[in-house]
Amino acid sequence: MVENSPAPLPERAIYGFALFLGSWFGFILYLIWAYVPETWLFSLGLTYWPQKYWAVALPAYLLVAIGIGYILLFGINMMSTAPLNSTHTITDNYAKKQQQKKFQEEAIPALRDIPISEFLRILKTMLKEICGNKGTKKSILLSRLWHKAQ
Amino acid sequence: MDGDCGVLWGKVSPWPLGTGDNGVPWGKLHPWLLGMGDNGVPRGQRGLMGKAKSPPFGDRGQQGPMRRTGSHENNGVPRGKVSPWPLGQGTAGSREDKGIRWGAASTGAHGPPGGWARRSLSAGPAGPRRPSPSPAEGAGRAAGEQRCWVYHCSRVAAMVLKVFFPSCCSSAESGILIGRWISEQNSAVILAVVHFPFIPVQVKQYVSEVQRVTKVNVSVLGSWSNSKQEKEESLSEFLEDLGTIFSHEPWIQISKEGNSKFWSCSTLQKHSNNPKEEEIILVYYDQRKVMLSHLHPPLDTAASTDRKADDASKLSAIFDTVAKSKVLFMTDRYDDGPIKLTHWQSDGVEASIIVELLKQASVPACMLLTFLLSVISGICRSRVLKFWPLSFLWSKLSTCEQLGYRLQHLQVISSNKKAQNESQLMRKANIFVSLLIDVALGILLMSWLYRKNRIGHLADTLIPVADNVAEELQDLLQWLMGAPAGLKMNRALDQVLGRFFLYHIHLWISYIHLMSPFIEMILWYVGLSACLGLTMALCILSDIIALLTFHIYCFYVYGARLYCLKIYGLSSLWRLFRGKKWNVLRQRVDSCSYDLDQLFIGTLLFTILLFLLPTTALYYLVFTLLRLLVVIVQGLIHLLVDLIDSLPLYSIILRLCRSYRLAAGVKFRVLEQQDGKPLRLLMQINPLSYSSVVQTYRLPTYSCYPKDSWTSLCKKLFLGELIYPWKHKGEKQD
Amino acid sequence: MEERLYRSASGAPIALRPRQHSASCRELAVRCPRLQLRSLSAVTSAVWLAAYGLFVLSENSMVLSAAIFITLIGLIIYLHFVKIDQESLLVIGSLGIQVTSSYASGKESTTFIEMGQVKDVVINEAIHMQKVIYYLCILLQDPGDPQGVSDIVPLFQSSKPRLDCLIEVYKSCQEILEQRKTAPQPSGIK
Amino acid sequence: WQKVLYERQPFPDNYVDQRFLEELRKNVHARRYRYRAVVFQSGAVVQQLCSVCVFVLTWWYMAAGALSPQGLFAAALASSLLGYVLFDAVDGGAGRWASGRTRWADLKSTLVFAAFTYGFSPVLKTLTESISTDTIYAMSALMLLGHLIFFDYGANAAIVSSTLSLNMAIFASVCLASRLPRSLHAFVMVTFAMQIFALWPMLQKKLKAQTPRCYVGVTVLFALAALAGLATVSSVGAVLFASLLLAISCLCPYCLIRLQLLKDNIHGPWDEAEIKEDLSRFL
Repeated sequence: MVENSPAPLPERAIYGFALFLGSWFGFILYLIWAYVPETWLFSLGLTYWPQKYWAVALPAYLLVAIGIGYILLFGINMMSTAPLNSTHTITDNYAKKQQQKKFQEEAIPALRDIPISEFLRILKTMLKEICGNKGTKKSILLSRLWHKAQ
Repeated sequence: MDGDCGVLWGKVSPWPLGTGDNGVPWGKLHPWLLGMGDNGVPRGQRGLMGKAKSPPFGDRGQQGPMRRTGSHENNGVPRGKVSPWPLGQGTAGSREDKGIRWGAASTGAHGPPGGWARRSLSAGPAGPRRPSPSPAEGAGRAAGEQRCWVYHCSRVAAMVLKVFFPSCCSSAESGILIGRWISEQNSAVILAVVHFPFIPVQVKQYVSEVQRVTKVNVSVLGSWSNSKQEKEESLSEFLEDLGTIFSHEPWIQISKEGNSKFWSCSTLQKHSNNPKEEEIILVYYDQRKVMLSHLHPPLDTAASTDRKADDASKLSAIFDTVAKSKVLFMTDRYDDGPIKLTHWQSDGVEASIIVELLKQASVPACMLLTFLLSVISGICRSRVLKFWPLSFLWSKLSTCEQLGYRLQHLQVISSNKKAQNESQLMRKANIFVSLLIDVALGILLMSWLYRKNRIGHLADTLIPVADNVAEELQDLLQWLMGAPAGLKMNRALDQVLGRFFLYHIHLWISYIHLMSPFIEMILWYVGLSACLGLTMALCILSDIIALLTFHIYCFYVYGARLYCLKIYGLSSLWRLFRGKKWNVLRQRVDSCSYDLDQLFIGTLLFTILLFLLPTTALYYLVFTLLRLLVVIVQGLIHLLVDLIDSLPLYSIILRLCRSYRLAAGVKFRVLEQQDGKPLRLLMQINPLSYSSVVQTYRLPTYSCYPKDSWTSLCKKLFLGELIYPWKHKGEKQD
Repeated sequence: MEERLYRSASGAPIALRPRQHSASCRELAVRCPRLQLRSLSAVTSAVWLAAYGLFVLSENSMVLSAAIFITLIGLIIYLHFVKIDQESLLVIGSLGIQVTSSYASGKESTTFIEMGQVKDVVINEAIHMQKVIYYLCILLQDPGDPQGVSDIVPLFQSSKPRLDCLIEVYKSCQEILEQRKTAPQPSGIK
Repeated sequence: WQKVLYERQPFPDNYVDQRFLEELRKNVHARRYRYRAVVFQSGAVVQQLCSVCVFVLTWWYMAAGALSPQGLFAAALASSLLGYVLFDAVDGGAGRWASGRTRWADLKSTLVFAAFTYGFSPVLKTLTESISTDTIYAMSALMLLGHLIFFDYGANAAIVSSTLSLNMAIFASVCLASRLPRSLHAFVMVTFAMQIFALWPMLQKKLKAQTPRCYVGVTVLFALAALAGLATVSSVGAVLFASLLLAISCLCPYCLIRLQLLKDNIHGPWDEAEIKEDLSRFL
């Protein structure tokens, strides 16, 4: 579909241009509404304006809403993280699927999860090994880990 | 039958057995074998021998060929991982041999030859007398893939020997230890101490007697020496000799010197080629508490029968052993038996005579009650009451529900059937206590009500209250028909709705006035129901409230229906407004191109509905609030009723006074220790928390309030779906 | 044995005290900092000052008595249900693992997990309060599935030691847990 | 050096060499615009603005009582008949043949439309009487703005939805019609709204496709008419509106073409994140 691809299409560019103009127009309108005295506007015959009170109140509300949004976001994050005693902190449904793959001799082994206890055991021996030379890079550590896990 | 005779031990691993003696199938069959040893005749059914193919301990046991040479060596005892047994002992050895041989032969005859031969073959190379270097590994390989490594690392006990020692026996005189050897956990549960002097044959007889009664593999496990003074050399030698009489592997020797807290403990392995020192842990336990306690969560009896052997946890095995050998502890202290024992003593039996009498007396009472109840329930189930309007009425009146519920309870209590397990017993007791308290509270209420003509006062206040409610409603409607709270309502619709509701209230008031002369009489009779229990009175109160606020319910239903219609119309027209439509097949919103006239009419209707929505919503809101008030009052009453109905008071009192009876598990305390002496632990019972007591023993109620979550309730309120204090028919099936 | 000092995830000083009871029995206790008299008196005086302010405004002496009452009740609840002084882990090879947490009031809550249920003791990392923390946990064996984990019991929940302390505890736990894996079968069957 | 991570190489993981930017492309989708073409295309916007202006003016006159509903109805009927004939005449009936729509269907929808509007017009009259006039004005203004935003000006973008645009215009017309003195006024107002917001753009589109020159003429005439009408009500409004139209048709195309020079899109051998889920269901 056209809508989902992020490519900069010409139609999109035109609407972007319109948005650009519109936002400028809106901003100027806001400035006029907020700063030009009402009597001047009324003398021109432009009477249909909202109260000036809202010119200040709306941005203030918006700022407070952003602040509350942060708090809400934090709350939602905390609600959606698994508690410490949940098994989802060590495995999930996809991991289980991978476990079901059969191991074949003499073939490139299928990608699979290393159970956490096995991983820690390997890590423990590895750490002893690495302690000596600090220059070892993380990628090498990981690749070794990979080979050991096979 | 004097050749090779392979005996089925289990199925795990081929095993080099003993020095060439008697082949005996072990497992649950031990009691018979002992019996055979005594009489020379097998007591058990022969047929069962064949079934030893899958003994209850099958997973732990081993199997292997057995070479019988016919010699009667005292120490030539077959041992296994399962349950080493004092078989073929010195004195009785030659006589018993015959019987055991018969047993083995019959096993051979009845057992399925196929599986047998295969197992013998696989066991062959191991050969007799040769110790297997790593039995665990061998077992794993032989058992094949399905027995993976986790099994071994989690289940097979390490080199640590655990001795569970009753703390009441710590001051007992020297003797031998009787208990159960749980080989798969490498632990010994000591049940009692048999004092010197004794005659070995009598002890064996006693042990076999206990086995027969308790169905627990009680055996002599080791020796116990409690020397007040310096250590006597002769005694220790004697103790070692005992080990040869009651051959048990390993032979546990515990000795206490003086008043020292630190006991020395050692094991004797006569046939071990591996004289490695074992680590021993002494665990003290309170025999009485462990016997009486009930470990949670209780195993499901149906599920546990087949899995019990391999799945029962260690602790439950220990608890089970102690609880089953209750009979052992019931023997009177002053009973003059041939054997002197030390263990926990039950207190006297005098008080239980009264209990027995009560039990006897309760039987006819229960029978009578059962008969009456069956008659009542028969009437209730009769077909006359099942016709549509009546059954509908019954299901909506909480009084009827409560009545049925209590009837069920009474039936449970009065049934003559013995409770099958602990939890059923607990349930009965809980029901009984809750019923008792209910009735007591009800009678208290009644005695308060029928004094000083309180019923009359109540009736006198009830009618004005109902009148008052109706008047308040009228005022509310008048206010709504104006411009309530400065809201902009559609005047025409507002007037129509207001008049409609006013007419209803008018009807209601006349109905109340028609009823008023009879109210007091009705209340008087209804009050009598309190003697059936407080819950009954509360249910009737709830029903009366429901009847007296029927007009509010009606308004609510009208308002909700109208509002619901509007919301549904608006939601579908809003989709049309955006050029979308609901795809029923794929359960989602699809875009759709409408015709011009469709669009026009849809938008026109959308506009009209949108502008009429505030009026309807206001009426709906006001009446929903009123309805919610009534529902909350009713809900509180039902909550109280449910609380009385479902609270497991007996269990809670038990937890309060005898906290060890309901055990969530155990906890260990490490006792002071000395180098070179075994580790000493004190096992205490960890009582179940109150919340889990309530959760486990909560009595199920008919719970007539809906189990909606708050969000779904809010959603229902917003969409204008009807909320009821009772369950819908459709929901009941879920 | 001597105590070793570490820091918790929030930076508070904690002390780890390992005790070897026997070859297969080891206790590891983590002690949290005790309740500071300073902070206690600060909170109390803050509440009482606020109550006094309200009293001056409303001239109702109920406010003062309510404040005292609330402080006392709050303190009792805090000491009895919230503030954990020490968390200890008792690993007994071949028997099980016992987790004890003792509250400031002296109340102890204990859970014992049998060795048969224990699959492993591991260091896990998880998101907790908007940050990633390491914590030690016991994996419980799923009875149906030998590879599976049925539940996780987090350890040292209130003190939340940092990784260096956790590694220390992890190593000593593994020493005992490995005994049960490498050990041959009981000699009774040899 | 190879651009792979699975082999061991003597470079850090984040290393890249000189060839990295070889495949970079710039402004692949950029289009060269010509001023005249852009001005021609902006005619659609001008037309729609003028339609809204004419509609509001008509309502104004009706509310003031300067325009009788019968007169407006007659004029609207005549113009729509003319338009109907023109609609078929412009392409010689090819479009009708392609769509397969019969005249009977046209008549039927006209009848349905007229009957419903006539039947509901008394309801419309009382519908909003308790709601303040300012609220109604604000609502109509918002709806008309929405109509302008979502209108299909011929560009294929996600925001375009002609259904929504039309519905918003109808909603605005119903709101405004309910402020008129009598139900006949309301009926005529809604009818007129249908003509100017639903039928007139269809005719325009056909004109634009078939006879571009004629379309330009019609646009200019329509804009002038709208301006003239506005001038009779408010001269300041007319000046502002005229400047708006000029800005849209002359200044904005120039601006657009100038801004094309600043375009700086880069495309390369990387995958851009793509939202697979259909976001339109949230709209």
